Amino acid sequence: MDIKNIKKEFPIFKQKINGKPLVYLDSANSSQKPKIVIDKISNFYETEFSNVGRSVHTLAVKATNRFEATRDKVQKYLNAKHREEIIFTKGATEAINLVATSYGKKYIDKGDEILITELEHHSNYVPWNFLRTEKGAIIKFAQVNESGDVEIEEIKKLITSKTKIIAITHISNVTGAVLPIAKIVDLAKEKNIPVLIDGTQGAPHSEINMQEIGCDFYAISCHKMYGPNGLGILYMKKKWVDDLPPYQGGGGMINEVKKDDITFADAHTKFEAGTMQTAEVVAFAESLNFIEKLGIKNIASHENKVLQYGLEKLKKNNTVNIIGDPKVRGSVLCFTLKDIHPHDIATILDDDGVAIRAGHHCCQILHDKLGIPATARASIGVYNDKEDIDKLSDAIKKCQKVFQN
Amino acid sequence: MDIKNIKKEFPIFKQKINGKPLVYLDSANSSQKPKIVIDKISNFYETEFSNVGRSVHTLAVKATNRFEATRDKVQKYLNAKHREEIIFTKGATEAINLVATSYGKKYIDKGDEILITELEHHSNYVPWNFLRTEKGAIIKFAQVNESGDVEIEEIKKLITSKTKIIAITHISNVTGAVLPIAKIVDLAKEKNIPVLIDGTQGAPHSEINMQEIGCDFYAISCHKMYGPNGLGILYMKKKWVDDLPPYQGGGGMINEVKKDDITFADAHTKFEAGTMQTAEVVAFAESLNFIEKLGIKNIASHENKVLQYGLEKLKKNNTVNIIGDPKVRGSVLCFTLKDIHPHDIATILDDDGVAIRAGHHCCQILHDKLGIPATARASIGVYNDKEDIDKLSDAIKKCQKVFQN
Amino acid sequence: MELKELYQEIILDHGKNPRNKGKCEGYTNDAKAHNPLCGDKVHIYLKLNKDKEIEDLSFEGEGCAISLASASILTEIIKGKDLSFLKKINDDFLNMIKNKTKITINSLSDDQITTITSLSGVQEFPMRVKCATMAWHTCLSAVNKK
Amino acid sequence: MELKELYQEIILDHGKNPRNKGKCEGYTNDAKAHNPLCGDKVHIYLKLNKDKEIEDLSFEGEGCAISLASASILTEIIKGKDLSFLKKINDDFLNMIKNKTKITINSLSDDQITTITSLSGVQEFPMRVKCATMAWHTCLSAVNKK
Ligand SMILES: Cc1ncc(COP(=O)(O)O)c(C=O)c1O
Ligand SMILES: Cc1ncc(COP(=O)(O)O)c(C=O)c1O
Repeated sequence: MDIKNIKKEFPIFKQKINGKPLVYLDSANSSQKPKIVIDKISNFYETEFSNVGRSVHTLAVKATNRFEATRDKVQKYLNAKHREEIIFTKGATEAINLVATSYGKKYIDKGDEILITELEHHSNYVPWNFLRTEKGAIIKFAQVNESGDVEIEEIKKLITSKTKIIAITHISNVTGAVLPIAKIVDLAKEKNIPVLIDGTQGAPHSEINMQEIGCDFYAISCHKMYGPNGLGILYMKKKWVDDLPPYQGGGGMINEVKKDDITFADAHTKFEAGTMQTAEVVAFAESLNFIEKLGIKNIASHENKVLQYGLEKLKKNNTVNIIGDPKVRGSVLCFTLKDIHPHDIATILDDDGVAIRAGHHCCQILHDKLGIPATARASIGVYNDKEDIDKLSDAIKKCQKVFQN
Repeated sequence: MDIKNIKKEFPIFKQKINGKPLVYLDSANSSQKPKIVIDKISNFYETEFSNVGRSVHTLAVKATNRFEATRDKVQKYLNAKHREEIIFTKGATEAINLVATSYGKKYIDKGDEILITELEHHSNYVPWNFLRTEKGAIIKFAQVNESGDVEIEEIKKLITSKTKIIAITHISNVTGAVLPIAKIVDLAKEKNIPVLIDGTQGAPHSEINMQEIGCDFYAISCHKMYGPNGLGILYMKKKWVDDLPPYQGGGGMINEVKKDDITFADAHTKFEAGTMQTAEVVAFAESLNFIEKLGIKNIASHENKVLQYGLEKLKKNNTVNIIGDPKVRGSVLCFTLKDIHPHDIATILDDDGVAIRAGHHCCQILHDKLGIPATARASIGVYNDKEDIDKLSDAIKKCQKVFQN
Repeated sequence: MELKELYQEIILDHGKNPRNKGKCEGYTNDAKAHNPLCGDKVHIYLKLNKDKEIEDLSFEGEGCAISLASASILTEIIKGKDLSFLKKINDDFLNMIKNKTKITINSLSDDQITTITSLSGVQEFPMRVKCATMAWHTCLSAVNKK
Repeated sequence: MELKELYQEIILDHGKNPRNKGKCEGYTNDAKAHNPLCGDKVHIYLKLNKDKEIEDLSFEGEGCAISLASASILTEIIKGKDLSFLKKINDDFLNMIKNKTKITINSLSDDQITTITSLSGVQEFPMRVKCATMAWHTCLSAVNKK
């Protein structure tokens, strides 16, 4: 497997969009899936499917082993200390809701402060908002600066003795800013404040090592990592796994159930209620295989080349306004065009097979700050190349032509 | 398509288990998937995949249309009045947690009563338990009688002016009892008490019509309905959709997000936070197609024939003790054998390719009542036939032989 | 899907130079809406007189060419008309977008019909339908509010 | 997977007629455990003397043949032995189940080794491993509790 020919591994690129080859620049929204991942799902359903962890028959044993093997694989991939630190969820959104609910129940009261940033996706703000409306907690926003970064000093300034948790994104899905998360964790540790990282945009594009980052919680969307939909991962430090109350109640997460009392299971099991996404978890092992075969560093450097080429190219077009100029930029490129609304851009680009996203990208706070209701976003995945950028650039020109009429 | 040859539609039956053909009698745990459902998942990922509801490019439009078309299909299948009444969840467990949390927040306080039954799966008890420990609500258990039924009189007796919700299973996953849910709903309506039905075991095996049942909430596990894993459905009456607060917070479920306030989306959207299980939802339309082609009534009558044959056959073996003798029995047959523990039964049956489940089936309260820690369960799906029952019966005899040594 | 059908000259013109923009004086009814998925906003102001005629109207809004053009065209067409006309044209318009039917109201000039019909290209772009219809829905809410 | 390996005569015998069942008199340490997935339960009672010897022991439990046999065999083997022996045999046993190694302790008779080894068939039945090991883990917890 070679990044140069990697489009071949993704069946979707056989599609024509409006008669043109697909230029998929919407990976920050969700990535396409390589054939091995898709095949694993069908293969699993066709030959090994059964519910996991409950029955003792052969299919159940196979399914359970594969399911738990993915947990081991994720543990290694993230360099987590314990397999119990890996919790499977519906997505990053559920992962963050889980922490907000379970940690919030036990540790957040009236007047306590939750520190987030203006860059946060709604998924890392709305769950905390529930603690504000229900418990009277306070949400503080670290400000984003001109270049689209959040400086560590800004975080430092806002920490008080009431700060009960810091919840920040690893990489902004709008400005592309890569936050200094390891440093923020160090700072928080001094004050004994746990840190949740929304790693949704970080995990697919950079090496992530829980021992180096040192955070307490790290949320991942598998569907943005070349994995199946409907699956996420919450890394939770063992001390919290042991300490926090369960989230959802149901089968599999209990220890003993009596009419007057219920005790809960240990480890990750406590947080995994009901039938899990067996096939998705099993197939996600193949997504990690795919990433490992290419090497996440190679993926990152390839994506960065494409991204830098894109920045240069678009900067040459002086009606293009690029959003943010962060110190380190992840695989995201948001822009606006003079006098053309992002929705119109997206529709016209699509006519040339170029798939981007337009809107506020679930970041209304940030868009309010930027003073624009919407932006157009091209986001890069391993399958993108400079040719894709050329097509993007041409389609943008066409866009301007349509509107000059 | 013909029920007689229906095993052919399920690729899993090409497998040999310990060299023998698979006799899958664990459908109450999770059903196997027909080829059209499996193929739809891969086909969708290969040709149409994109995140739904967010982007405006061609793939996103296709995916969104297919996703929402499934909602329409489910609405029709359940005979729900409005498409907004169909909420996609991770499973029945999440569906019930959603109701317990959202309804509980607004309507359940200290001393209020939640009425469930001794038949309930942990998924329909543990979520309510949170309201007990956190808010001081009271959980009352309607008793199961000798035959494994819960009588409507028993429910009636327990209703008080403090009863805030009735949450009951449609069909017991242990005794197989089909509860008189429509009558219970009528009774509850007189007192203005909303009713949640755990339809996990009901939906795959019987015609379900929301107008006839008249309940406020109905929870479904798609993976037990020949559908993909990781997907469930919550039917919620429109009045509650409009009235109840959201459950999880995140992208897609908001109306407007400001630093000091958040307002939420209308309809089902309010309850669907974050990226949904696109491929699974899309493929579930094929599960419904599959069911509709055969006809749910034909499925039910076929399953019932197999079930009755099984009951007769096992009753002839006088060391077999069949659990429950309900008035109407769903597709579940729990049993114990004299002096042989259910786990040993399951392991020995598996040696002959017969897959059953052993344990408490997430019903500890019921097993406490029965005075046995575990039972063996054979559960029937559309693909089972009398031959499967014969093999089950033979394998049980082998079991007894092993233990007579 | 024909891009040209969607971005017709009339639409681009209305998008760039929307008519009746702002907050009209002495409005009696108003309503606003926004599309949470994309951030588009519209706020409709109506000045109704005793005879239930739309004496004046205007809109404020942010959004794509389609949504601005749609609001602009709406205000142009219904200015001076009465509420029963508004309801009819609204039905007609939504029907056109949804079911590809033609505009049936006789009291419109050919020019006006061409103008409204320019928005029908949106049929082929399902994700953009809301852009075209939001102003129309909102106008009805404004009327019904009182 | 050979069923006969799992359900050897020794196991069936211990399963049907478990040794040392009940609550032994004057126990000094105890611990219980249960497997939430299947409902199996075990409660181990130990009577330790001053010299850290297991003067007496017993167990109560509900479960499959494997789990009862495992508890029964455990109590038979360690009765009268001291804690250092218990730890060694425990390690040996868990190692055998997990890594298919042999029992290495010399102080056991051939008969005793055959008896313990009868449980090794469980290796091939991963869902049953917990049945075989629960009593052993619980016995260690009982010791460590004091
Ligand atoms: C930064 C960020 N956080 C959180 C999310 C939510 O992830 P999901 O929708 O998979 O739950 C997203 C993606 O939509 C994101 O980009
Ligand atoms: C009666 C009953 N209720 C609830 C559930 C939980 O469903 P799920 O695990 O799909 O969330 C099950 C299945 O395990 C069940 O049988």
